[in-house]
Amino acid sequence: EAGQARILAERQRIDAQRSIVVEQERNRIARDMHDVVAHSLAVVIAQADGARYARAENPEAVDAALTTISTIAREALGDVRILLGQLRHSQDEVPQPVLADLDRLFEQFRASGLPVDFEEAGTPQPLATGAQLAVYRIVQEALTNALRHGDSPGRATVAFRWEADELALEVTSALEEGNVKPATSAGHGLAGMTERAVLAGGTLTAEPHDGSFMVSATIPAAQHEAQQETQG
Amino acid sequence: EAGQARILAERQRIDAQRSIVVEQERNRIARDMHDVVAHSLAVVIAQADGARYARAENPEAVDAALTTISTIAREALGDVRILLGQLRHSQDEVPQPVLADLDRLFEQFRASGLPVDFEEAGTPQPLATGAQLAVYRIVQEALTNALRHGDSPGRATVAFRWEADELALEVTSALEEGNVKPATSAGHGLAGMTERAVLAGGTLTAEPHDGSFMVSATIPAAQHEAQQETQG
Amino acid sequence: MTVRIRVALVDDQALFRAGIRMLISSQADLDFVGEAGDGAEAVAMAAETEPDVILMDIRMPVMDGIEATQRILGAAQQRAGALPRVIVLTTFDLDEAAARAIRVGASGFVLKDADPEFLLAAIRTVNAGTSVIAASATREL
Ligand SMILES: Nc1ncnc2c1ncn2[C@@H]1O[C@H](COP(=O)(O)OP(=O)(O)OP(=O)(O)O)[C@@H](O)[C@H]1O
Ligand SMILES: Nc1ncnc2c1ncn2[C@@H]1O[C@H](COP(=O)(O)OP(=O)(O)OP(=O)(O)O)[C@@H](O)[C@H]1O
Ligand SMILES: [K+]
Ligand SMILES: [Mg+2]
Ligand SMILES: [Mg+2]
Ligand SMILES: [Mg+2]
Repeated sequence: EAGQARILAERQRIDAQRSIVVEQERNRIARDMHDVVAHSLAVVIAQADGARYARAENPEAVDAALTTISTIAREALGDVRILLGQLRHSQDEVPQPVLADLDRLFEQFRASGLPVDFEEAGTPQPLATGAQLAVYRIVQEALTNALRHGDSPGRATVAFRWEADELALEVTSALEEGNVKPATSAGHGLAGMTERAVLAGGTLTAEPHDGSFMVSATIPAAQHEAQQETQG
Repeated sequence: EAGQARILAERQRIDAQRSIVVEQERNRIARDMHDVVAHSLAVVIAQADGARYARAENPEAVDAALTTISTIAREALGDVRILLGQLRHSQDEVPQPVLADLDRLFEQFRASGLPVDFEEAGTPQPLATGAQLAVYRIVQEALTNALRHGDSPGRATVAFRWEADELALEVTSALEEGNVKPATSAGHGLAGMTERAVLAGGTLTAEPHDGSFMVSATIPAAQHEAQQETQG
Repeated sequence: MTVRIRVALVDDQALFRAGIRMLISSQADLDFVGEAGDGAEAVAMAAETEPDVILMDIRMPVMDGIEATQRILGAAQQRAGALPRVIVLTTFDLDEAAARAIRVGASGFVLKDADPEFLLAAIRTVNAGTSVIAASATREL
């Protein structure tokens, strides 16, 4: 009976996790699609209407608008194709990122103009695959936010501190000058990071701190989980 | 032990089922998104490029093209809004195009520079709403492909042949001169058309044929489906 | 029409701004007086050009349109100058974001793909009076 209850609880936990991941993934695609398609269509509409109204006074504007329209529409068609590819290829088939993929992630951000420093202290512990995915996504979103909302050109530090039974991670980035207290409620990113940390059995906070923005999370190590299971 | 094994098996079955449902749902949204957006953007591009070249000779055509562009882009944005709403919330039912909407579709293509002939033979049978949607989307994508990849200025023929228990439809368009054997693997369009036909219980082929590109599909009539259900 | 309405536009897409600028400039009774690419730029632009009506995007980098609206109206109040009317432009976020915009003092909101005549009418309407333009009006048109 106790065994069954444990299996059921475990199953519910996995189900909850999966449906949140699916939901987040759909929201992400919806956001990307929105950004690509809605923005492009809004530009197309504004340019077409604008050129039509301006035509009498400024016939030359028409040519430029028509060129802009077909360029934007072509780019959007290309972007949509990429997004649809992502929608179609099931996430399950795609290997999920693990800790070893972080280096490549840092390189991507550096190439996008955000210098990233990585610091590591303590003795690395094994992390479950789900926990590794959580770490990867949290770091990814924190750096994305640093790039989008932080000082530019800024600098971000990713610090791992390995404890006996968990990984404590911090992502720190410079705030924009003058913007000492950014609002932190607008988007989906912070909520998603927090959910990931909690689902992995850990914690997360994200807030401005001494002129920096700091995301701090703890993620339990595999050993810790195994111990819990033995106890249960 | 046997009980545990049963629970595990049941859990795996539910997991498998869920991932199939999620997968199908994403494919559906991907197909709809592709058909709405790719079609609209293709028309926008054709109109913008066409108007730019025609401008010197026929300045009045520009006004019509600009109006068409903003109308098409507005409709697409409206459709995208609905689709993204479905991605975000579970699907609310929205009116989907039916056979009666084909005339308007043909008009749009004619206005974008693709003359479309429509031929119909036999006695029309009732088609289920899902089947009508499949027919509409298949014709839409086939004509979009004809506009984008076919001869220009080309000509396309949409032919419906009503049989006792199904609709046989063909969309034929001229190949670009010299391009007798176009590659047919690049995009999402043919895959989506085929899926739609198969999901409606029918078949679809798409290939070059005697200097033309031909999409042929069969879609079962409602009566036929009803009979099958009675038998089953 | 002797007094022309001074209109400014805030949106992070330059090509969108260019389209709307053409539309506004084509109208005899409207003057296009300024534009900005994010909320922070908008605050500076509004202080400098003091437009009658500001068309304001919501989602922008650096500072979003809600906060910019709040700051612009606050600054105008402090100067004891005329309060600009703010019309929020949205693509999708009719419900939540638009409601927040109204709460901080925007005069209304209009979908980015609204008919141009509707947008022009909205500018004239908010400039003339106190009426707030609702989303339902946008939908009905
Ligand atoms: N590194 C950072 N520096 C400054 N401000 C930040 C940083 N990270 C987050 N913020 C603030 O917190 C807000 C919420 O972040 P969140 O990631 O939830 O949303 P977002 O990035 O705006 O949108 P998205 O849903 O695309 O992630 C941001 O809009 C920003 O104001
Ligand atoms: N009517 C046609 N005339 C000539 N070639 C065609 C025609 N229809 C399809 N093709 C060829 O088949 C290919 C695949 O078509 P498909 O619709 O799958 O993709 P696509 O149109 O390239 O991209 P999209 O994903 O936007 O539809 C095309 O790239 C083209 O080479
Ligand atoms: K003017
Ligand atoms: Mg974010
Ligand atoms: Mg295609
Ligand atoms: Mg924006």
